[in-house]
Amino acid sequence: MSGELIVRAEYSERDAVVYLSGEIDIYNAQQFKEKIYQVVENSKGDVSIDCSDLNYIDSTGLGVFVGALKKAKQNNRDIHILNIRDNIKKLFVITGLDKLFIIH
Amino acid sequence: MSGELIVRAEYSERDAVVYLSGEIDIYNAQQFKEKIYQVVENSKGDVSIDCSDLNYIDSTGLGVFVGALKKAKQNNRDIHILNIRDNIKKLFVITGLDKLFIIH
Amino acid sequence: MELNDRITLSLPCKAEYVSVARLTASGIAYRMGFDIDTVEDIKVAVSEVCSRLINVSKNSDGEYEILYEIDDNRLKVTFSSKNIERAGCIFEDDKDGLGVSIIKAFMDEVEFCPDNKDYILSMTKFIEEKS
Amino acid sequence: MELNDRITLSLPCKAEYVSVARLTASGIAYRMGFDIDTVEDIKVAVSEVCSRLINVSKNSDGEYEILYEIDDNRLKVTFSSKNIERAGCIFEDDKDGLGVSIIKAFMDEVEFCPDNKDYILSMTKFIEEKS
Ligand SMILES: Nc1ncnc2c1ncn2[C@@H]1O[C@H](COP(=O)(O)OP(=O)(O)O)[C@@H](O)[C@H]1O
Ligand SMILES: Nc1ncnc2c1ncn2[C@@H]1O[C@H](COP(=O)(O)OP(=O)(O)O)[C@@H](O)[C@H]1O
Repeated sequence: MSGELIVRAEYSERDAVVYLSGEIDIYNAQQFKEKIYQVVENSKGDVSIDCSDLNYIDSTGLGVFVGALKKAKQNNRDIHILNIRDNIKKLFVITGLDKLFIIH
Repeated sequence: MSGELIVRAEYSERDAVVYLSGEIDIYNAQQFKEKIYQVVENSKGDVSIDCSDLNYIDSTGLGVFVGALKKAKQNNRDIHILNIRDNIKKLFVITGLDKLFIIH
Repeated sequence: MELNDRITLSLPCKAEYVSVARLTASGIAYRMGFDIDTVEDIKVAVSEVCSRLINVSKNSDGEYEILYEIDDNRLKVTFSSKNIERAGCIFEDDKDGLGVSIIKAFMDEVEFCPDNKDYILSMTKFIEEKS
Repeated sequence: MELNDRITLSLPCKAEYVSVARLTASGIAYRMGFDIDTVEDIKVAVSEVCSRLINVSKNSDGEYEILYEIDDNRLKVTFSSKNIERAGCIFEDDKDGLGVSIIKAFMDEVEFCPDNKDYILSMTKFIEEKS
């Protein structure tokens, strides 16, 4: 099973990268929100979210992504999404969120 | 998910090797029985069962192993079990079947 | 179209058990022979309904039931609850929400606000004919 | 020891759905925080009871219920059925069988033949205190 969520952040002089691993759903979305908002706040520039090991996200988690983006935009910054899996990409497309985020 | 069972047999001049992959439970034990009995019948010598990719077996499946062993012994042959995973080894030990089979 | 098998899962209205609903949904869809992408879609749709139910239910003592009706050519999933407040139109305040978009995209038929029915929501996925 | 949460899975008495019972059992045990080996043990024990129920029930129209009672320090799993013939002592003819050995080894407490109870079998696993 791959239930639990691990959020790991790396800061550089220019920006920050967040590595997500596991699942994001209503159970841990609040915990995810606190961590990702903190990174957006502390980053010196854009924030990249590496989703290589994210195997599930629900609408609650997607809502946190949107909230984090709004927060970033207030400081003229962007959120980049890296290495997203097909099943999660599909959710971004269906909900139209693929047009808000920079998906690499 | 790793549900379905795949049974593949390779025959040589001397013996036979069966490769199991997936899960064996009450749903497919009958299908497994037919295949493994056939191999025991057709083998020129001992039969080795490679369990590298067997990730689950229930008592119904273990019963088929025992039945196959009885069939083999009638012809003075043995069944060897190869590359068994820890969780399945545990079942052989608990049920005492580890004393009947040659587990490598 | 005759309905054959019924599986019911009853869960507390708590966020920690939505993962259990997902596993059960995957197991059923997989066993029915849906391809792996469709199994994932059904799992996601079921999970969205659970999350929403938990969000609208104020009482964490609540319980809800997920009924799976399994047929040769379709899976019908029906949510109901005896003690969730506001069970009924759970997506009413959130018609354009992310959850609704996902459910609509992933299921073939969805009945969001059943009139005078004793269930909350029902959704169906058909098995594609193999050509 | 107060019982908190209850999850119920109701399944047709058919071999094809035992895998669904296994997934649900794993999901619940995992969420409760059992270590991965114990999750596997609980899954295996649940599956053994399901198989046996299916073997003794002659009618494939039968249904059975698995009730999970979730507590801070233990998981109690109770099997019952309204319409399985010979529900009661399901392992009676098979006291030395492989299934019984496995269930006894993997669960902490098992009540195989409850007297005058309306369930078939009940078994419990305790969460080990982390030291
Ligand atoms: N297609 C979209 N484009 C931009 N923002 C969106 C889109 N869909 C939803 N949002 C925003 O995402 C956030 C969370 O979405 P929401 O609709 O609340 O999802 P939920 O189904 O969880 O209620 C809200 O701030 C909402 O405005
Ligand atoms: N410890 C053991 N040693 C040798 N044979 C065994 C042992 N346990 C079971 N068997 C044999 O394995 C076969 C299937 O076991 P069985 O007890 O019928 O399992 P179950 O009924 O639980 O599926 C039977 O032929 C039985 O005699």
